[in-house]
Amino acid sequence: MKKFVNAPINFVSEMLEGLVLANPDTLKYVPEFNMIQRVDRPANGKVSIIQGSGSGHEPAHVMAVGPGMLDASAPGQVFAAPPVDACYECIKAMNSDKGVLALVNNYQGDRMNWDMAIEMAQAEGINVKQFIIDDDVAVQDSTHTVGRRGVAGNFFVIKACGAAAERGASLDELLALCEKVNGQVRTMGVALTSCTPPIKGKPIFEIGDDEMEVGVGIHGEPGRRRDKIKPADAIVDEIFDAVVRDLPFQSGDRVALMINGLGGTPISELYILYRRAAERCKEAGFTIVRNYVGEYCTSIEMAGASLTLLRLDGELEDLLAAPAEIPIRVF
Amino acid sequence: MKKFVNAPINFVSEMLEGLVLANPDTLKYVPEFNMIQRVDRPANGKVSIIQGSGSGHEPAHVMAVGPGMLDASAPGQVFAAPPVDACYECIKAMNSDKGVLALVNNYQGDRMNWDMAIEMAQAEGINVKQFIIDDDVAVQDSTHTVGRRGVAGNFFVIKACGAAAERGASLDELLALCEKVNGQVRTMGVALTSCTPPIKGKPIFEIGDDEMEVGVGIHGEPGRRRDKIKPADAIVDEIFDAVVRDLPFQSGDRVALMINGLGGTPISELYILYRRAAERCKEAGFTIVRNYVGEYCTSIEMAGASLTLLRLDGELEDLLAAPAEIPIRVF
Amino acid sequence: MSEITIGAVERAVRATTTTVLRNEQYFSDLDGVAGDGDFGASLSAGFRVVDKDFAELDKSSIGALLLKISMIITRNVGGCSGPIWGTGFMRAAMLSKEKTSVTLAELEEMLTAAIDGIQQRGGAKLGDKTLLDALIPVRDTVKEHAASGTADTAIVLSDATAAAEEAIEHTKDMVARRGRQSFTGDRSIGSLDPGIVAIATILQDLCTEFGVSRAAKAA
Amino acid sequence: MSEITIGAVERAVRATTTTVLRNEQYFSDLDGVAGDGDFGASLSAGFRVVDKDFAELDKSSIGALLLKISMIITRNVGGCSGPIWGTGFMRAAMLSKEKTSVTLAELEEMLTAAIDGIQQRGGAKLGDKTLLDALIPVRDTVKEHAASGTADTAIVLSDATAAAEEAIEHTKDMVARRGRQSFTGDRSIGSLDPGIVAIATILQDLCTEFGVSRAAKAA
Ligand SMILES: Nc1ncnc2c1ncn2[C@@H]1O[C@H](COP(=O)(O)OP(=O)(O)O)[C@@H](O)[C@H]1O
Ligand SMILES: Nc1ncnc2c1ncn2[C@@H]1O[C@H](COP(=O)(O)OP(=O)(O)O)[C@@H](O)[C@H]1O
Ligand SMILES: [Mg+2]
Ligand SMILES: [Mg+2]
Ligand SMILES: [Mg+2]
Ligand SMILES: [Mg+2]
Repeated sequence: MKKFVNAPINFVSEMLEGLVLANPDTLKYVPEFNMIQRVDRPANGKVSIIQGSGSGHEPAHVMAVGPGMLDASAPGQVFAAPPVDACYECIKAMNSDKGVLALVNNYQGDRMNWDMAIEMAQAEGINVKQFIIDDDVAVQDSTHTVGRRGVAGNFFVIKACGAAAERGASLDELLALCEKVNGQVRTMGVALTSCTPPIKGKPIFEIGDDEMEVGVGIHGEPGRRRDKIKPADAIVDEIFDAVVRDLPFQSGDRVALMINGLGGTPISELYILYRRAAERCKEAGFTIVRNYVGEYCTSIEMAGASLTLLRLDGELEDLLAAPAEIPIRVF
Repeated sequence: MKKFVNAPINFVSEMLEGLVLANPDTLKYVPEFNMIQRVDRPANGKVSIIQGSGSGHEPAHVMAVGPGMLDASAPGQVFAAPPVDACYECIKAMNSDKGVLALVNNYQGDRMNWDMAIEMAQAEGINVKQFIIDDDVAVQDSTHTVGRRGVAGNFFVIKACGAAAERGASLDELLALCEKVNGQVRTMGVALTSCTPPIKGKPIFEIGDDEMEVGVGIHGEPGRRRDKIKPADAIVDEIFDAVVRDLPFQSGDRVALMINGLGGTPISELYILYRRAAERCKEAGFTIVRNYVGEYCTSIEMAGASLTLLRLDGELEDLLAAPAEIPIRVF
Repeated sequence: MSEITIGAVERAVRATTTTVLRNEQYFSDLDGVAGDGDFGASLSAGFRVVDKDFAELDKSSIGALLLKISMIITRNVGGCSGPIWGTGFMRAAMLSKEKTSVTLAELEEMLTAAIDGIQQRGGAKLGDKTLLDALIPVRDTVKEHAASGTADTAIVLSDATAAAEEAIEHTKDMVARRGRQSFTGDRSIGSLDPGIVAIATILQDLCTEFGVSRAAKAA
Repeated sequence: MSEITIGAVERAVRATTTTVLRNEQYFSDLDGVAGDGDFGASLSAGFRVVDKDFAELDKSSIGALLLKISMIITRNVGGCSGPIWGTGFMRAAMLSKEKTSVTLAELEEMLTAAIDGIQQRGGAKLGDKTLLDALIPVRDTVKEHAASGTADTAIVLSDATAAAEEAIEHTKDMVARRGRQSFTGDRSIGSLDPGIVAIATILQDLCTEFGVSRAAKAA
């Protein structure tokens, strides 16, 4: 296992310790519940926005705690939803007079744990609601699964809600906003390599030297099909088409375009993908109002990338442009 | 080769096309010389700061073009210094009344190309000077090489000069500042995997499943030794000690601490490394004034990391805190 | 004796704890075939605490003990297993609150309550290739023996174990429809469901713990 | 004939271009052993332009042609090879500015100027395991023949080629001290220097181009 790790069981807690050591003035770590929170939250007069999913997707979701983004996050072990109690304690800790919004990614484990935690918190009179994010178009036949997965589109839901919450939106207004963003955002990813959760110690799946997995999930779930690796432009073309067709996006749309690295792909390659995606947007008659190239939602060290399109309107453009901060310092 | 790439020969130019497509308002691409420049530079009254090294180290150096950072960059092919003419044209394009400063990393190829380009430009009366960055402590016996390599410490030279140049420092003042930063910054890296330049199509070196290369160079140059992979804390201890001893750093020092990912290592692991490095700083009596955890100077998709310490004083703390922007958007 | 005493429940909990911890790697490996390889680690995160805290747990009634187990699991186990196992123990606890022993019929009700809770929680049905495909036949076996008035709980345990074992083979070629496995779709065909294997393994070890001969079945 | 004409230089440049382009992968592979595997690609980036633009290049004198080659290389070749080869061609060009033919003695001066330029540029000495370890013996061979008044340039070319070939084996077990290879320190021992191999390969192909028999040497 080619990882910087001490005891694999401590992977998540040590990462979180590192995160707060790097952000001592702004973040607090509550080890009992693996919770990271802003030191200045909860604040009355503002809905608290929280999220807790499996770890291994960093910077999602625990490194998205900051002004204009999440107020707290309760990450689980790598690829495992956080336990009910962690979710519940996170809700309780972030309780504010305007309520708490839990942004939940659509996975069986996340949903069950958050369902239980929210029931428990509501039974105590806490005003908490949840919203389920499911932007992955790769899952076509969802009659036999819990439906589409929540992947990189998650970022836009957090960003829009984070900005609106700072401006004083109510819990119900935020739920409507979630509905709108999630309804207009679509993602599909491609993996070139597998990934290795530290405790498992072995790759999640096997893949040939010349193969790619088209439509991969962020936990290494199989996608639509296995294929030979194609040139970058051909890969973009396929996932771009799948994403566009799904909504469908239409000529004249104003969009945000994200090329998200899955962890092991260098940023140079992401710009090669962006180049083609931007060309395709132009041909399709979309105006790229904002673009995002980098890592937003990863699968540990998987080599791969996903493409996300979000249809914009005045409200969303305004919210995406609002200032926000995350605990990863560039400067 | 597990890469998103079209024709490997176009890897760099397509990356640069993607970069300007993502930054149409702020960056300009000059394909004849593979140059990326700020649209609003050169500006009289400000020394222009430029850098051109091999590609494959992104975001260094071409994605460091922006306010408070570089004014232009002339990247070469992956791991190959840019041709003389590219360096020369970059100098010429960025000529300003206060002069041009070329920040050169200490590699034979970079030095020779920049030497020739600077001679050519000076012969035409352009006021251009160069500074050689060499912060890699892994290279111990440099009598038979061109000396130490320039690696992630490069970021601090750019950041400090970028800030000082915006404030109107003269070319000579900037050279003195370079001297100071380079004199007080030390780096050492560790590789867990090799890396594959797109044109080569094969890994630069072979490494066993359970091995690491301690002191690796950013082009996959061998380091001090090959060893079995150790726990994260033990790895930090070794490179921390090597870095500290080299200057040497001393109890009471105020420092900037950087954990730099080499391209294939997820940010979760970088925070695990940061955790231990911060502990070690505390034990050693260093005050961490600023910290940096992420990718600053990579080796394409190499799994690995480097640790950089910079000794600070009032002037440097002030310069590092100055605002700056790079073309990689988070929000 | 067709009553199950609090003492027997204590022994069963301890044996289950041992089974889970001893099979941590095996269960994770099974999950790694079509899932994400964390089932053993997740379950063990809970039962490791059960093991450590066992002496201090409230053993005043069967329900009190099971409630504690449920709480430890909800606190420490993430993924699908936390809510599934936590809900199961919780529902069984509700029906045995003040009891220091339960009849076979009461045991069947506890199992049914657990199954219903798990179904409400995760929406899985019989045939979705989850641990319900082991739990439901086990419950049905207990129900039959309760109805026919079987006096020897050893026979019940032995038959229940056989029912769980059959579920392993029976579901092997099904498509998983819940949890991480469900995303692998047809690729889950041919793999064993780790939850089902865990139920069967626990029951097998309970047979050993209680000295229940399984020779007849094995023949 | 102990004069080298502009026509011969043109043929030599074309043959060199062919050699470089044909061996692109091989030269890169050699560089991959102890260096960074881009030598073939780098050199080809220059000679591909020489190839494309050859018809239009100024061939009014040997110096004019070599200057153009130098400029194409400095424009298109990065890494160490751009300055090294660019400087070499440039210095040789300076000594043959207006000439349409050069004597052996003049050729030796051109080679010496190129070698000096390369040494100034990159600081390498004989024995540092760079292409200088081929170029210097080649120049020495030319010098000897110029001094002894050898009339047949075929013999000179044949001997020069042999000198370059010897350099390959001679330097094999040395430690590289310049360029990327130098960072591998002792690990460069046993590997061939790609720059030396390139010089030898070019000379071998020039022998073929000019119909120079090398049978005597090979025996
Ligand atoms: N909805 C569900 N209902 C019942 N059991 C389930 C459900 N989803 C998953 N399981 C069981 O849980 C097991 C996987 O547990 P675990 O690996 O902890 O969860 P995850 O899928 O979150 O990684 C499966 O083998 C299956 O038996
Ligand atoms: N300082 C130097 N002087 C002369 N030749 C050199 C020098 N450094 C490198 N070389 C030659 O250049 C070759 C490598 O070229 P190339 O791969 O293009 O450069 P880089 O080392 O920048 O990747 C070496 O094999 C060697 O023969
Ligand atoms: Mg899981
Ligand atoms: Mg090179
Ligand atoms: Mg699992
Ligand atoms: Mg090379």
